[in-house]
Amino acid sequence: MRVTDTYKFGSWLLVLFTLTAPWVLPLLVDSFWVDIYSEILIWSLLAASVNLLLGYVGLLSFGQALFFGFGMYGVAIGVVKFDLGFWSAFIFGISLATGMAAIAGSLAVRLTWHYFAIITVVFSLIFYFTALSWKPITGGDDGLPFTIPPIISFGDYKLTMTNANFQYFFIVTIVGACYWLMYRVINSPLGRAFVTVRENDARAALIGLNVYLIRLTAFIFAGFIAGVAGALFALFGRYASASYMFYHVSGEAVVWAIIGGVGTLFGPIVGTGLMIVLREELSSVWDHYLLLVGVAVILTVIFAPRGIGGAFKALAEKIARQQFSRKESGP
Amino acid sequence: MSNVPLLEVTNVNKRFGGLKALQDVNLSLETGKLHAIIGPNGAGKTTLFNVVTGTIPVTSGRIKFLGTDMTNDKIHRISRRGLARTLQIKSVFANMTVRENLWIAAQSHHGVFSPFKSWKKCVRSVEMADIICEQIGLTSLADQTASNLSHGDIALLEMGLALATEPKLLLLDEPICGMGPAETEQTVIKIQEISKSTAIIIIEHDIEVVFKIADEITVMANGTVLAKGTPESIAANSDVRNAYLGDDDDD
Amino acid sequence: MDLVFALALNGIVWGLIIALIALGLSIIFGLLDIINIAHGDFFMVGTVLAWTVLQTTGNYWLAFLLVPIIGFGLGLLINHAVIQPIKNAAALSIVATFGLSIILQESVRATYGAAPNRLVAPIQETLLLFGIQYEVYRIFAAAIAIFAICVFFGFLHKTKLGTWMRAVRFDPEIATAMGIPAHRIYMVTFGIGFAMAALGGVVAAPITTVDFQGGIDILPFCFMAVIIGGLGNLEGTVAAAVLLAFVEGIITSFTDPTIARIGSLIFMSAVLIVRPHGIFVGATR
Amino acid sequence: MKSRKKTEIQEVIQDNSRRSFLKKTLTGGAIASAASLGLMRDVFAKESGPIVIGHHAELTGGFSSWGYWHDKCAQAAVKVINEGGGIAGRKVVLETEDTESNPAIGARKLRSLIQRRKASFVVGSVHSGIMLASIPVATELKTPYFSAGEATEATGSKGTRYSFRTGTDTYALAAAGAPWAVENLGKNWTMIFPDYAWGHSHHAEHKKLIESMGGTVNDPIAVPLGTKDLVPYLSKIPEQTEVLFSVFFGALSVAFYSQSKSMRLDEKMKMYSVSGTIEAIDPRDIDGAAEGVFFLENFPRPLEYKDDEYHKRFIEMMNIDSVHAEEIGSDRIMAKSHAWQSYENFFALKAAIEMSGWQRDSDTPGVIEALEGLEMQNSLAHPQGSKLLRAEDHSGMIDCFISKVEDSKFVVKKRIPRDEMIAKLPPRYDFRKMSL
Repeated sequence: MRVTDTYKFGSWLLVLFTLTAPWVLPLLVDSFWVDIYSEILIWSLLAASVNLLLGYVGLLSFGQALFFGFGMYGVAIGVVKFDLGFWSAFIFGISLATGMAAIAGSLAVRLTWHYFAIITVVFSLIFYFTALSWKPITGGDDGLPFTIPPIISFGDYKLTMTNANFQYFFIVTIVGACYWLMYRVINSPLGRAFVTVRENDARAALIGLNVYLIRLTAFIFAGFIAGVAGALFALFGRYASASYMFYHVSGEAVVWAIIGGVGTLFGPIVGTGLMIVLREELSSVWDHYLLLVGVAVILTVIFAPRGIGGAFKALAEKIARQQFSRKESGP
Repeated sequence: MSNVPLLEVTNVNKRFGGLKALQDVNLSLETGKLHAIIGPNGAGKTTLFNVVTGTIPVTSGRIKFLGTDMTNDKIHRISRRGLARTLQIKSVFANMTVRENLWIAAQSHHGVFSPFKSWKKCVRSVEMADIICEQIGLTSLADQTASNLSHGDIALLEMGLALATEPKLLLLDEPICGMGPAETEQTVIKIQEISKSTAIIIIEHDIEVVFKIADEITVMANGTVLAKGTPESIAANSDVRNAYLGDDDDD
Repeated sequence: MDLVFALALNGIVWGLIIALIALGLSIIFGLLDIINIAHGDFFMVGTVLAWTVLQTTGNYWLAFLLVPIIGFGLGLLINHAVIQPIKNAAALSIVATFGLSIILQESVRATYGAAPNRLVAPIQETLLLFGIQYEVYRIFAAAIAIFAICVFFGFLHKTKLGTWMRAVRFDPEIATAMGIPAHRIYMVTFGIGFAMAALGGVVAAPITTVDFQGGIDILPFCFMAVIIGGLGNLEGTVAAAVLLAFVEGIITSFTDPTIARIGSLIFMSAVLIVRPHGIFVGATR
Repeated sequence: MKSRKKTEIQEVIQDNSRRSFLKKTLTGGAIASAASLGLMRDVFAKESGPIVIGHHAELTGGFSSWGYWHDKCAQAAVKVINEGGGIAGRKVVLETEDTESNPAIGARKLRSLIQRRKASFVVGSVHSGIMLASIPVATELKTPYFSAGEATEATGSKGTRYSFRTGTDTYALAAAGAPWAVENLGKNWTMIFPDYAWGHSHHAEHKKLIESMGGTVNDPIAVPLGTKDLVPYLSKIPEQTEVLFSVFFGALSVAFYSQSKSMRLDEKMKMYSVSGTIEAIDPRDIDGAAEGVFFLENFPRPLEYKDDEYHKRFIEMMNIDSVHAEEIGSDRIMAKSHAWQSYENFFALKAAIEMSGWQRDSDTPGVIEALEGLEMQNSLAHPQGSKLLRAEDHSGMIDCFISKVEDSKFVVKKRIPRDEMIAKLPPRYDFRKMSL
């Protein structure tokens, strides 16, 4: 099996699982896991937005929760204050997040590395404080619950996210579209330009790449993905709150991305899934399970800095190399 | 057209705090030649490259490339005008294959970064990458990751990166520094080949090589241009001999 | 008008305490190139240790001596277990210290508990200052902070170890080539960083209370000081901490404090973008 | 069933449910008849396994010092219920999930309780954000959700037919305390609170009331989040202030009391607050910082101010002393003004389930109808006192107490009976209009 085949196999397995989850999961474990899986898919988009920046252009953002929060508030405020319909609220949320990413990005990507990480935290803190104290609009720390408008309504017939299976496939479709989009972008000339900037920004400029513009594009794209995650999560939870904008949420997304493996497309799903399931299971066993989460994070950074995805990639490459050499030495 | 100098540096000064790295540098280079810049360490050769390619801004003065003023232009703009360079400390995109390295350099000059098309379908750049690969003699290593290459091959790849941008002028900063004799010879031949189609300015410490390949030599010392001329006239120039070459002669 | 003086003075006092904590953050960044998300929790551990010392010995003064020593030890331990192994991937330091922060908070919650406690200041008197009753302890706290900061700078400039630290900060490779044991310097630096945050905890505990989440809110403020002072610029950090608290103290008396807080965050972003090396240029770098 | 030895506890509870049943049938109406029919059905129905009730608590994170007690209360309630023969003869299984004091995780854990742990009813969070994030989820999963957070929205603009609260919200707290405080403490008020929702809604509700009573309310002082040093804010308090009303939480609350104390503010003005600011905190531990402060409470800490058998038994169950509400063998202070809800709500559910004859989840609408307007008598099931779960807005109407900290002990100065509360608190919403 070649590396790419191993990849393809893994990806197909993931896709197959995702498409059958609403029927398979209740059979195997419990229907609750369908919702958990939806949630994992949504959060994985936030981790994926971290991954886009860290894994592909080499910028560590500790403020992606800002765009998640904007996507979320866009939907909630759209529904509660402007009486928007489902799609308009959804699009409003995503546009708000993307717009914010464009503004924040145009300033933030002038900086790199530590400075970049810090300024993204600062940006998210600014809006976190704003959201907390701006109670009439955001509901402050109590948040903003809302009733979800129907997606399509023909007279009496209404299709809403209150239908569990429909909700699941809606989330899968949107998340799937995002991953497809990321896949396309990563394998496009633009995606190559991202990697080039990550590898060596000084050299990239010398061969004629506009490093600033490439970083900005990546930042806006990542903001868009985080915004979709936020908008979806608002629809999923029927709720928006400033607490989702705190830098701890960004930090968790970074942890998920790193544990899953940065620079791999599906790493974020693996990392997010693992950490959420781990928490879910541990929390009912031990009161102080957060200690284990902390230890797991540190151990990953020390022993597997490329994460599970990276380890998998290395393993696949090793197997491929062994088979290759065996083929060569064969008769 | 032929009257317009390739590169025209007028009264360029560069100061780092109190340190004067370049002082009133004036330089006019014609097309179609292999120029070399020599001079002792700290003469300002690399700084000159840096200001010309936009890596650092000048303190004062003007730089024209093919008649267009590009003083303090953005690095990538200068590169797109057709000015490519290699760095003294070799630098390529380590975690990409040789082919990908060359591809991105070619693509950056074809300008389009479609976010949806597969990069492998950008035929023009793919072909360009293959051509350059052939030209620098790395075809057999095309699918190797750059970080796995030998020092000499990395230097060649870096030159390839510069060439893939189809430059009108190529600046080489000590291209054979740190190479063994065999690699040096091979690289020098490559440089001579390239110089047939592209104008080159080379910074080099190896005087022997310089005198062998250069059409024209500029000597720098203490941030200024000391002399400029054919290898013969430079060899005969007494100022240069005193300031720089003199030591060599004493050996 | 009196109020403005009082708030300005209080700003300086509070700024000095923050400066002490932020200085620890700054040296860890300057030398080890590590963004220490857990620094607030180092402070929090300091407050908890102070409380513990007071509970077991009944002597608050002992805490001023013991806690920094324990903090130094903890710093060495953490450096050995967490920081050294990721030295080659300093990029991931933010993530590792994030994990460290979770561990510290949860260990304190598991041992000390979740309810906040008050530490009574060893000095109870107040004095009338510009129209408000001002705690004498705060002035004492500021004095301790000044003393600790002076001791630190004295150490940095007058001792061999301090000189080595400066050398390593300036250029680790040359320093190593000159025979300075860089590895040991890193260890000591991290220990000192923790000790300073812990001492900050002892000093501030009677003002801020003791709580396992007490570090969360102090962290952004320390970062502000470190950034506005210039990342890794120690003198700048101290100056920025005092200046920030001073200005915020005054602004608070005129305008909505949350807007003031947001304003200082925006100011900090501007500093990062325009002057990434801080507003005090050329001090030490 | 008959052969089982009846304990004293059992008698109390059965006595109580019988009494409320009687009251229901006597008050008449569709609900009552449905309930009695349900009861008949229950008599003839067979047991079908245990009833799962979920508890959605803050076991970790910022609210964990409260969450500990909510957990303990829920366990005690289930123990008592099961020892008394369960609910409608069925055993109760308690499933607990930790919200981590975080709305994102809280909402997920609520799904976990309902979908994974199969909880038919959930007794929920004291964290307002989690509560508000949970209500839409509970409503959609058609599961009654009792919350204990103080945000008015839960039984107001964001409430639904599925959300209930037996305790007080900011609206009720203002109505209970402000009139007495304006009369007895002073007419010139300044409010200081952290710049977030809890503080703002207390400010809004109190301001209305105080001004309507002819009091003056100075500009509020909103302290930005994450503030450690309160001196700049404390020094802004106007000189003429007679009553300083504060709403801080946890560590910041302790910081507030100590810093205002050290600035001698308590010598110039009366300090007034709500129980949430001193919940789970011992005035002795903060060395007199809370001395002289008036608190509006839901449940007095010392036994002596509600000295009855039920309160005494409750204190025994909680294993706390009868003066400071401190856990015996640890230094934990019971979050008494809020945690009782996690105990009593189980009994409210028991009564409603038994009244409606609930068998399976499809019968839940009957439980909701039974809960609406449920009368609960002072008993071991309801040690906090008699209360009414008002039909319109699903809010508990309870006795409140104003206590003053004297000698590090809570001394009740005034009891506001629930009937007075009902009179002062006209319902602002009617959830019964929503379909089930």
